[in-house]
Formats: sequence, structure tokens, C-alpha cells
Amino acid sequence: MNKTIVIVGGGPAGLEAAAALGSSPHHVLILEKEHNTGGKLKNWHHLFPNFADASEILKSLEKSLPLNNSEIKYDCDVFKMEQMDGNLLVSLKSGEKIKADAVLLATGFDLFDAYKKEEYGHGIYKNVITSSELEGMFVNNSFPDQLKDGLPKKIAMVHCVGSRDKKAGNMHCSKLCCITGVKQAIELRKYLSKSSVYNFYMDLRMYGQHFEELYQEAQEDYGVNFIRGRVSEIAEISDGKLQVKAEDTLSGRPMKMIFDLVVLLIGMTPATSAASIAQSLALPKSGSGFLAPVHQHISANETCIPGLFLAGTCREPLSLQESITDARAAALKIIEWLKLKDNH
Amino acid sequence: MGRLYERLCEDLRCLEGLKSCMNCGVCTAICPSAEFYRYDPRKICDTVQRADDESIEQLLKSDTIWYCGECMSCKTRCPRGNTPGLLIMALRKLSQEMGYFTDSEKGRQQFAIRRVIGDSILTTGYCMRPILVNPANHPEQGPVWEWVYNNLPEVMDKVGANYLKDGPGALRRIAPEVLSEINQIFQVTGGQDFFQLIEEFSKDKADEMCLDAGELGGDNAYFSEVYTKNSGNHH
Amino acid sequence: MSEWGFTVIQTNQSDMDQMDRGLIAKIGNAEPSIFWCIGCGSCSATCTAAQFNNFSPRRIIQAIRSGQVKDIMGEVNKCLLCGKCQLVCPRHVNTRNILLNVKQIMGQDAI
Amino acid sequence: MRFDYFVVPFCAGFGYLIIVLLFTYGRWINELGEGAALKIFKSLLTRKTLLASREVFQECLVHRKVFRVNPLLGYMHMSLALGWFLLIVIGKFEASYFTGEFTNEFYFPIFFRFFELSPHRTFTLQFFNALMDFLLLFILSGVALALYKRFKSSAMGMKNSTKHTSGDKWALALLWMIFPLRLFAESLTAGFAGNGSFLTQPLGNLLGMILPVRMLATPVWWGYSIVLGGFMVALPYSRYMHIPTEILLIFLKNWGIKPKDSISGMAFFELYSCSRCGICIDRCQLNPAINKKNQMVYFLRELRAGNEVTQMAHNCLLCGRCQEICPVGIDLTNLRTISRKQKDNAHIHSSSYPSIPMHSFSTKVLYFAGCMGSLTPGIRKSMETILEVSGEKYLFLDKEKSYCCGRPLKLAGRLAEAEKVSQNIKEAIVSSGANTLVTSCPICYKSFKDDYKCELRVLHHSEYLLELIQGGMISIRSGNKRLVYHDPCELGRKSGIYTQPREILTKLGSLTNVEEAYGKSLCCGGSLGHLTISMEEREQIQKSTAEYLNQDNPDCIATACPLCKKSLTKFSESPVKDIAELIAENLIKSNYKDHKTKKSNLAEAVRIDT
Amino acid sequence: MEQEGKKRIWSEYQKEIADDHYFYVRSCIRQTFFPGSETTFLKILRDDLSRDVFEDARHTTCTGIGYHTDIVPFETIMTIAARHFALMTEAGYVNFVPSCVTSFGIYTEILDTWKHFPEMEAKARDYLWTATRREFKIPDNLSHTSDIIYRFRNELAELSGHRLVNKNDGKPLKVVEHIGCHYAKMFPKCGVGGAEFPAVLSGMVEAWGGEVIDYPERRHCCGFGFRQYLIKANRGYSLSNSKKKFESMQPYQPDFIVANCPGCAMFLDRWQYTIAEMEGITYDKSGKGIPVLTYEELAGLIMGYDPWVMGMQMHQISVEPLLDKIGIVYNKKDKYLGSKGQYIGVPQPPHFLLQ
Repeated sequence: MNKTIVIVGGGPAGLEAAAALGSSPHHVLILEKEHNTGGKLKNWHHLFPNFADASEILKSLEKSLPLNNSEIKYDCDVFKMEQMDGNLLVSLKSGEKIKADAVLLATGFDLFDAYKKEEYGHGIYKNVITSSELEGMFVNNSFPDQLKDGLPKKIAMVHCVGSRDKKAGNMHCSKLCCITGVKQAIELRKYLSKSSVYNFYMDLRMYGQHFEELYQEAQEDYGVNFIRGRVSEIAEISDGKLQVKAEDTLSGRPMKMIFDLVVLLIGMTPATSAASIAQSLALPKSGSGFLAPVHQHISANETCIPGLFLAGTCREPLSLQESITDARAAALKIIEWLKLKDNH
Repeated sequence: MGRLYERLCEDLRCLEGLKSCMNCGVCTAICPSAEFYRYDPRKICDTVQRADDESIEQLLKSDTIWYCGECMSCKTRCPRGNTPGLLIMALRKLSQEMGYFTDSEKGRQQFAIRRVIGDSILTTGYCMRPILVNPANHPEQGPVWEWVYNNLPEVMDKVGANYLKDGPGALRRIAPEVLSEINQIFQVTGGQDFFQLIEEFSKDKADEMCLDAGELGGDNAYFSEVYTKNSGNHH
Repeated sequence: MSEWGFTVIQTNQSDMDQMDRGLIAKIGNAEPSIFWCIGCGSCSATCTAAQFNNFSPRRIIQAIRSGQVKDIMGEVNKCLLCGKCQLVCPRHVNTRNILLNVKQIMGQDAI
Repeated sequence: MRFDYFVVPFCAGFGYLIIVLLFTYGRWINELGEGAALKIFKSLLTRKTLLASREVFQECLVHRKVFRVNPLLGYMHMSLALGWFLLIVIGKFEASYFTGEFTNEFYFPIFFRFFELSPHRTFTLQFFNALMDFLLLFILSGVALALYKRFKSSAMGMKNSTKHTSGDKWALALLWMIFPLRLFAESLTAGFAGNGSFLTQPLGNLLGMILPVRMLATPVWWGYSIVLGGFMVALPYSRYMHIPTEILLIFLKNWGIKPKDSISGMAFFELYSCSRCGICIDRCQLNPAINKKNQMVYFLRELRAGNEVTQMAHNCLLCGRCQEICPVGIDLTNLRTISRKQKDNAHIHSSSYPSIPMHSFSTKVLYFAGCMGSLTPGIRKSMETILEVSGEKYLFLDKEKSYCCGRPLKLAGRLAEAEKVSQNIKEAIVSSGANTLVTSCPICYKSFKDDYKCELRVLHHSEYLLELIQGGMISIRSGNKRLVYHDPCELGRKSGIYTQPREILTKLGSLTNVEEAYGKSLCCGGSLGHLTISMEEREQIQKSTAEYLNQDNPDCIATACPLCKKSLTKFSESPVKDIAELIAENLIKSNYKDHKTKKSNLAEAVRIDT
Repeated sequence: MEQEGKKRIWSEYQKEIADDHYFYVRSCIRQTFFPGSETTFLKILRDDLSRDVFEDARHTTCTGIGYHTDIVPFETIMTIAARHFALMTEAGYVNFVPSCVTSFGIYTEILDTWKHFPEMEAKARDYLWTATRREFKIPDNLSHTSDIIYRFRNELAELSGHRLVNKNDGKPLKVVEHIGCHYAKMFPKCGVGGAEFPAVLSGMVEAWGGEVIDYPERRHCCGFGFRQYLIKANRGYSLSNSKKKFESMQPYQPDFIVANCPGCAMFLDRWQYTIAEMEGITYDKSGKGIPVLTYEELAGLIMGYDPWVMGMQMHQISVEPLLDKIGIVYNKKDKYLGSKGQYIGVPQPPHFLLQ
């Protein structure tokens, strides 16, 4: 019997899950809150660690969507869900209600609001930008004029902005900013070859395939500097230059340095769009507010609500590759669940 | 886990000040003291965190813990919610309880503080009074202050202070019954005993250094030694 | 300034914009592997000389890279060139050659 | 007096050469340092001089060592050196015999056939004539081979031959022209005077048929003389300076003169003795990718030219493979090392260097693991086990902390610093009162043995372990494992210890031989001698050496140096073990038990007594 | 600099400040060096704003300097604080207003400790009872006196006769603010505008027509460091920290500095004199130094109070150039006269600093 599967979120995880569910006879409905799919991926230029073109990847994700049994609804804001006779009733802000046999939450993440780290002055000093804004500059090839004139510039990359920070309310490590910082440092060196780039880090978590190699490449081939110390504060001095203070912990001395541009490597925080859904279903959350699965190790895609599944960064910070793998795993679980439901 | 570490943990300020440090160095980066002294709050947190009594003892006997200016700038920034400045306060307290403070040049200065500030609190009800800022000991206060100092009643009267008089107002005389309340509080809460401890350890050190520590005030050789001695080895 | 009883203290904070790029330029040229160091400290941990004094190859590399080279010669002279640092380095940094170069360059500068 | 103007160029060249040589050698001899004169004087009339003469004959004329490298190459060198030498000597006899007086104009024998135009019909003279023609042919064959080698060096077993400077090429051209010109001049003269022999006469006759030989002879003799004179002027400035220098070097060496710590005196003799034959190039394991034109031949050339050699001096493993094969026997590694010498920093505090606590104790044996020993705990542990089992009372000198013997500093050319480092360790060794010092590290061994000059037996552990086995202090199980032994540079070539480790290994299993062993052994790539080489380049050497040693798939590769062990392990298919480890694995511990029981029995007895 | 960004941050640190009925406690340092500022504060509140401010003569030091020089244990200082709360309770007040930033920090710290460790509060009640037989209620509102002036900044702007504008060119005066470390660094939520971009002083300056200028070391400590200033041998620390600030603000050529912490105001004033004497340097173009004001003095000036009654003659750096810029009329001759107009001598002129 054909069933309805609702996927909340048309980012990479949602798209991949829909593709994976394409082989099943069920009807797949993607509810996307914006008016196009792709989530955060569409704002990204190149991906670590191999500088793959993000738009190409997005295209291939969108291409693999099954035509026969899937449907995407744009501009739908899901705000509530309730359990009803073994099914889930999905309420949209527009007032529409959809009955679903299974729901997959692929609501993704929000970027940390760098503004909350007041001492870094994002939104106050115009040359303090976030990694995502820098990526936007790469996408649109729209660099501020002062970076274009070809003179040597000093650029600081500040790691762990809004991650591993009780003050910012995030104890978790976003784990991807490290490699993003390395990747963007290399891109900046390519784009502004006369510039020097300094990465201020606490630990570099190069956990993925080819991450450590890229880190070494940044040092060896691109001359990117790495200083082990968390930046304490950024202050604007005359003509928009920025004074950055940190401790060079490896030599145990406080230091200051003047930069032309500071890039804040912002972490991932739980998506606010998932908060009301989680609240309506009393879905438990992890320490930092990501949605908690039943079991972190063996049932990472299942929740305590029957028929409700999780995929991608709504449950923890994941790389694109991990999100996609995760989405496929979730799709498998959904098919299993619907079979089980049939048998009863 | 050592004895000193356990005693340190009894101090609330240690518990509040050091939860778990990940050595990011943000405290040292903004620390005014790290800029001018051979001082690294990150390392202090790390040393205490390792719970090794030998290095803690070394710390308690060193100049290091006395460099902090207690501005608490470190508290604002620590991503783990630690306050190295509070930890320093706990370390200083323990150093004085153990008598280790007299081992270091900067630690010995506690004697002068106890004599000036401590006595002032108990006898006048103020930490600071104009009369304590003697131009001879405070050349940096400049000639205007010297003029104020020499004309205290007149100047204070002109600006509306109630200088050394009864009733409310700036610089009023604190009534004897109020002072006895203050003394009572010091008695009950251990403040008095702590003063006594500083006195005793300092006097032992003074004897060892063959300097007279006197019974009251700052008019003695040990006081001027600790008040003015700067070996210049601090940065 | 005896009449004041105190003096202005020189800052400890290193101004990285004013740092001495001379040595790192020379050494980086002769031994580029200095840029590969990740400050893990395994060289200092195995160092024969470091067992007897506060010598630390990691700190020296750090100091050269951040241009704080004022007092480096006295430090570098503690090195025995025994080569253990190079054997344990996870990043293949030729620490021994870096130190040898410092010795040579500083020696020449001294002349 | 027999004279013609054409001899002037030759005489001028010869005179110039003699003056330059006298001046140069005088200066160098003067730099030999105090005590050298006394040494030479004392050895002058001893067997040493005879031995030196024999060596000069063997090496300078016959080129015995080159023969060993490649017979054809040897022949080429011999034909030129021995041939020319004989040409001069026999020519002299010929001239003396002819004139009947022993002394004659010094150029007369050389231009004999110009001056002596009548055909010789006595048998002796004909014999001399024939002999001289034969020698000329002998030399010409060498020149032909040399020419051939220029185009195809591999024919003489050399993958690479020296790339020469233009100066050397000029001298070479002159040298090569000497003998054809002589042949031509003598043949032309024979063409009209009939004074030739089996080579020159027919050639002269032949030329006579087509050329006006009488007219042409004198100009060619002029040419011959000019080329000879030219060559002699060029000689001091070209590689051919090695011809006279090498002879002196051999004598000086035999008389016990050693190079000092700087490029002066004896070092110059060595430097100028290099013939740039290029045999060392192929032996260098850094060749060719890592060490482009940096092998000893080039290094010595640059050094001789007075160029900046710091970089070159450092780019060397100091493994000594080139030295082993050098036909002249120059102390090559030493020349590199002393060229590394830097202005030592005078204000080093020796206090910043390691200091070993002094011990005075009753045992006779000291054990020293060395820095590298401390990075290979397997070797340390094995030595401890073996020493325990042997029952020998010993002191483990660097058990708590590792010390550096100072040799790495010495290899880096920092001699004063090395001296400071060694001082304290030396004191500790001396004050201990022990009579035997055993070390696991060949680098330390070399250092203790050559530099420390302590009055005690210094043994590498392979020597000591063999002593223990032979003395019955330990016994080992024999096995049938197929073993390959890798000679460490510092232990083999540098210290001459080849047999002891092999003797031990034959007791442990069957020892397979590889070609590159003993003095020819490959360097493992871990060498402390090379300071600037990158880890990737090191790995290339380590890999190829490991592959070489694994060629016969042995069960185990044995070595006797912690650094070799470390270097080879990374890339070796079969396990790499130190001799000490192999012994410890195969140790029969019954002795140990006896020893222990004895000890505990004693303890028991003591307890009962009290 | 994007002002919008700052405003967004400020909006997140909205502190509750009581509107009336204040229990006022004085500051050791402020009453020693700037007694006129306290007088001015009370006058403004009582006379200009008609607020009820009560001062109990029995209140004493909070012992904060002793606490931060580590001779007074925490148990003692919290009991002293409890006694002050008791005096407030007895007087029927609930809004506690200390004049000193160190005290403000200490009361905040104690209240926070009691919140997290109620047993400490119980202990404090116990100690206080044993020592003085007093009982207390925790204040409803704890505000620093600068918070109070901040709260009424717009009212004062309406009442005032002067604005922080250079009367010669009509441009706003460039003001450098300095916030006492213990005002918000320990508990950012307790300060107006938080710790990184505090609004308490900039709010006043902007309301009164001045322009706050930002400079890199704006957040840096003045260098008091308690034991670092009190002991003569350590004073180099205090001096050097202030010097760092002066060097950082110099390129912006501020017209004056305003501070909310009594110690900071005194140090920033005196160290300019010391540096001038030691090294022959001043940080303004005139060679007279940058005037340093307390926020009470600033409020008093715009309200038209007599600078010499406010005690501005007690500054080492002359304030006259600033008064002239704003266009305040004052009597030059009165500056150093006694309370009854009598001559009591004048200060020696400094060697380097111009008067």
C-alpha cells in the first residue's frame, strides 16, 4: 500500500533522502521553507578538502530526485506536528495540514550568529566578516574594494567562533570550521597572493579524509601561518584596520597584530526552524540543542516518536558527505518502519 | 591528589574560578599583568588543574601569584566560564595561610597592606583616607594633591565633605559603636585571625632577615623593605 | 628614577607587526620544513639536552617563526645536534638543520 | 752541447713547474705543524719509507686499486702513468748508454731521437729503440682508451664520469697531444734519418712517401716541446697536480702525518692528490638526485678552488663509502668534516650541557646506551638482560637520562663545543674506576675510542658480547634462521669492526652474504653526518638500502647500530634486529637461574646467621 | 564603525535601574579624591530630579580594597556587605546604590555567590547576627550611581544649560570613556550595555551632545591592580597600563576622558602628570594633558554647577581648557580659595605639564 512520507527541509540531506526513497512505492513530499532547494549548500563556493564546486554537487543532488513519486512544496513553514492514530499530522504556517505515515526531519542547522561574540565586533567593525560571508564573496566574486587593490594584506582567520564556548551557549565542537578555515586560508592566498594569512586556533581537528594533508599543504605550499591561541578581542584602529589580541600559547606570551580583514569561522547551531516542531512533539534535545535520536550509536536516525526520523545536521554538526550518508541511512530506516507498519 | 590541592578546592573561589581549562590562552591575551610581568594566567590554571602538590607549593611560594591586578578581565572572555582571577585569590589566601607568601618578594608585601589597609579598616572604618596618601610616599600624586593634603579641612569643606565630623557625608568620622561592630564582624568571621596570621609569618620573616617589623603601623625597617623593594626581576 | 620608587615597565606583549622577519626569512630559505611544525612538542620531549636544562626545540622554532629572536643564541647553543628531534618529528621537520642554521647565521652575524 | 731552440719551451715549462712545486710544497710542509719535522726525521730511515715506496709503485704507477674497480680502467690509468714513467726512466738509460756518460743535458733523453739521427745497429741500442717504441705504443693505447672513455664511461664500469672544468679540459687536451706529437715527431725524423724502431720507422717511411719529412720534422719537434712545456705550466693549476702530490702524500702518510682541524698543510696534500678520476661518484648513495655534482670529486675541486663550500660540506652522509674506494686513499670524510668547521661560539657555558653524576664503584664494566640507544629501548633492554644473565657486575651509565657523546657536534664541525660536551662524560668515566666501557652505539664507540683518550678498554657491544660468549659467561641457542648482516658505517668503515658481529651471527643462524658488505656496505640513510638532507630524501636511501638487504628474503636483518635499526625497520620486509636483541632472544637462561639461586642461597645463609 | 551593531548589543543588556528611593553608600576612594563628585550626585538627584536618596551615617567601607589585596577573607567581606544590607533594610529601603565600582563589583559577586551557594547566605546571616544582632533583606535593586545618572540622562539633557559641543566650531566634543573593570567585566548582565560595549557612559555623553570615540585599548584596565598601586615598588604596573591606554587614545585627540570608577579617574589624571615628569610626554597637543572627569562632574558641568564647588580644582590636569571649549563661565581666581573665600596657598606648578 502506498504511503506518504514527508521530508521537512530540502537541503542536501532532504534531497538525498528523497532520492533514496525513490525506489519505494511511497509518495515522497518535500516541504521546503525557502523557494528553492539546496539549503546552505547553495551559498557555498568550493568545498573542502578537494575544492569541489558546490553548485555542481547541488545540481547532481537535485538531478537524482525521482520524478515519479516525489513532490516538492516551496515556501512552507512547518510549525507544528502531532501524533494521530499512528500517523503524524504536519501543520504548516499557511494553515494546511498534511497527514503523513512517516516524517523525516532534515531541517539542517543555523550558522552561529557571530554577533553574539561581542568582543569580535562583527556587525560593528566593517572588516570583521564571517566565514559564510567570505564564501559569499567567493560565490559572487564580490570582494570589498580594499582587498582588490593588490597590495599585501594581512588577514586573520579566527577559529572556534561560537563553538566550544560556554559564553556563547555552545559547548559543542562544530568540527567543520577547522577545515573550512584551512580551505578558505588557501583560497585567500590564491586570490590575494601577496597577502599573509594567520589562523588563530585552539586545536585543529583534522578528522576527515585528506583534511590533515590539506592542513600541511596550507603550511607548505601556501605559507599560511598558524598561531595557537584563542583571540581575546578585536578592536578597530584608524582606517578600518583591526587590532587582534591573543596569547601565542606555544611561546606563552601575549601578542597583538594588526589586520586588514578578520574572518570569523562560525560554527553550527541547532536550526531555530526545528525548535517549534520539537516543542510540539516534546522531542528531547542534546546539550547544545540539536535534536536527540533514540540512541546515538545504534539508532542515530530514529526518535522516540514513532514514525519520526532525523537526518543530517539537525541532529549534530556533519559534513556534506556525512549528511548525505546519514540521509540514506535514514531512508532505509523509514522503509523498514513502513513495512513494519504494513504488517501490523 | 595532594593536600594543598584539596585545601585549595575548599575555597569557593577556586571552584568558581577553575572548572576545566582547555589552555586556549584567551585569559593571557587580555591580561594586563601578562603584558608587563612574566605572568601567564593560563599556565597557572594548568598547574592547578594538574593537581600536583609540588608545583602548587612552588606556585604558592613564588612571585607569580602576586602579579595579578584582580581586574577580572579574564572572567569576561573565558569560553569555559573560568575566572583565573578568582583562582588567584584562592591561591593567595592559601599562600598566606601556609605562610608561603613570605618566600617571595611580592608576597612579603602583604605585610605592608595588612598594616596600612587592615589597620585603617579596623580603626577608622575606611580602606582609604586622604591622610594615608602621604605625598612623601606618593610622589605620583603631584603638587595639586600636595596642596590638598596640606589644606585638607578647608578644601574638603569647600567641596561639601563632612571631613572628620559626625553625621553623614563624605569622609565623616565613623562612630566608635560602628567600629566595634566592624571589629566584631572581623572577630566572628575569621578576618581578625587572618590578620594575625599575616603578622606572625611576616614577623618570623623579618627576624630571619634581621629587620624590625614593629608592633603597629609602617614606621619600621621591614615595612619599608617590603614597601619599596623591587629586585627588577619581574619582567 | 629613585625619587619615584618605580619605573615604566616594558611590555611583554609581542607586537607581531614589528617582529624580526630576518631570521625566519633566512632559515625558511635554507630549511623550509620549519613552516611545517605544528608545535606538538615531541622534539622537546625526546631532546637529550632538554633533560638537563630548559632547552626546547619547539620553543625555538616557535620563537623564530614569531620573530622573537633576541635571546635565541644562548638557547640554541644548548643544542647537541644529536638528531633525535628529527627522528621523532611527525611532520618531518628537520629541526636539527634549523638549529644548525641558527647557529651558523647567528655566528656569522656575531662576527 | 746538444742544443736546438725548440727545447726552450720544454725547459721553461719544466723550470716553472719545479719552482712552483718547491714553493707550494714548502709552504704546505711548513704548515704541517709542530712535531711533523721530528716525525718525518725519525721515520725517514725506517721500514715506513720502504713501505711508502712500495705503495707509490703500486698506487701511483700500477694503479692497483683502480684495477680492482675495473681492469680496463686500471689498464688505462696504468698505461699512462707507468708507461710515461718508464718512458722517462728507460729513455734516460738509453741516452746514458748511447753517450756513455751518466749525466747529460736533462732534456737530451726526451728529445733523444732528434739529436741522435744515425741509425743504431748495435743490438742493445736496437733493443732500447724497440722498447721505447713499445712504451710509446703502450701509452698511446691508454690515451685511446681515455678518449673512448670520454664518450662511453660505462665501458669502464663507471655510470658517471667527472664533469670537468674548462681548465682541466685544456690540460687534458695538452696531455693527450703529447704522445701523438712525440710519435709524429719521432716518425718524421725516422722517415729521413732511419733511427726509428718497429713503430716509428714504418710510420716514418710511410710519411716519407707522401710528405717532405725533413722539412716537417723540426716544426713538429717544436710542437712536441711546446705541448710538453705547456702541460707542465698547466699542471699545478689542473687536476694533474695529483701526479707529484700523490707521491709526497703517500710518504707523509706513511711517516704518520695526520691532517689538522683546518684546511692547511696535510689537508692540502690530500686535496691536491685528487686526480678527479670520478670513481667516488658512483659510490655515493646520494647520487644523483639528491646530491647533484656534490660528490667528493666536486667537493674537493671547489675546496681547492677556494670557493664557498659550506652548503656542499653539509650535503654528505659521511658514510665513508667514497673513501673506501678512493684510489689515492684520501681521508675524504675528514676533509668534509673540517670544512664544516664554523667559528665556535666562545661563550658557551659548559654548564648547559649534560653532566653525569660521578660514581666510584667496584665494578669493572660500564655500559653506555647513547642517545640513539635510548630511542631504541629494545636494544637497551636486551643488553640489560644479557648483562644480568652473564652475572657481570656493571653500571648502566646513562640509564636515567641519555647523554650525548659529542660526536654529532664534531661531525657538524663544532669541535670546541663537542669537546665541552665530552669533558664531563669523560670525567665520569675516568672517576668510575672501571676498566671496560661497552656501548651499543657505534657513533659513541667511535667517539670514545678516538676522541676521549681514556685509559680503559672501549668496546662496542658486538665485541663485548663475543667476549662473553667465548668466555662462557653466556650461552646461546643456535638456530637455522637465515640472517643478513648490515655493517653500520661508523662501526665498519670508520672503526674497522667487521668480523666480531659476523662471528656472533654464525652462532645464531646461517649468515648469507650480500655483495655490498664490509667496506662496501651501504649506508642506512639515518646518518648523523648529514644535517641538511630532508626526511623524504633520507627515506629514499633508507628504502633502497632496505630493499637491497631484503633481496634474498632473509628471515632477519641483523645490524649493530640503533640508528641503522631505526632507519631500516621502516622499509624492511623482514624484521631488523640488533645483535644484542638476537642474543637476548636466544639466551639460555640457566646460568641466570644458577646465579639467582646462588644469590638467594647466600641471602638465606645470611638470614640464618643473624 | 557601525553604530547599528552597537545598538543591537546594547539592546540585549537592558538593566533594571530603580527609579526612586535610593539607599546611598559612599566610596573610600571617591570621597578621598573626588568628594565633590559625591556631593554633586546627591545635589542633582535631590534638587534637580527630586529623588529620595538616603544615606546612613553608620555605613562604612565595604572592605573591597582589603578583599582585593587579599587580606580580608570572603566570609568577612560578605558579612560587612550583609551589615550594609541590614542598614538599608532597617531604613526601609530596597534600592542599594553604591558610589564605588569596586564595591558595586563586590556586592554583585556576593549576591551571585549567595544565589549559587545559599548556604553561604545562611552563613552570612549567622555571622551578622552573632556579631551585630542585625538582620537584612536582599536588595530588590542594585545599581551603581553611574547607572542612576544614565537612567536620567535624557531628563538631565532637557534640564541642562550646556551641551558637550565645542562652542568655537559647533562640533561635538570627542570623548573617551573608561569603564571600571569591576562594573561589568565580572557580570556583564549587571552593567548597562554589557562588558564589551558598555553604554553607561557613552549613553550619557551622546545624550548630552558629545561624541564617544572608540580606541583599541578602550577595554584595558587603568592598572590600579589594588596591591599593584598601593605598594610603592609595584606602581610601575599601574603606570604602564595607563600609559598603554594613553598611547592608544592619542591618535584620536580626545577632548576629555570620563570614567565611572573613582580609582580610574584618579589614576588617569595622576599618571599623565607622572609620565610628563618622567619622560616629558603629554598626550594632547596643548601640552596640558587630557582632562579626566568623573561622570558626576560631567553631569554637574552640563547642569551649570560651579566647577570649584564640585572639586575640579583637585585634578592635577587642568580642566579650564575643557570648560572654555564648552563655554562654561567660571571664576579663575576662586579655583584654589578656601570654603570661605580665604587664600590657602596654591599648588606648585609641575615641571613639564603646562597649567
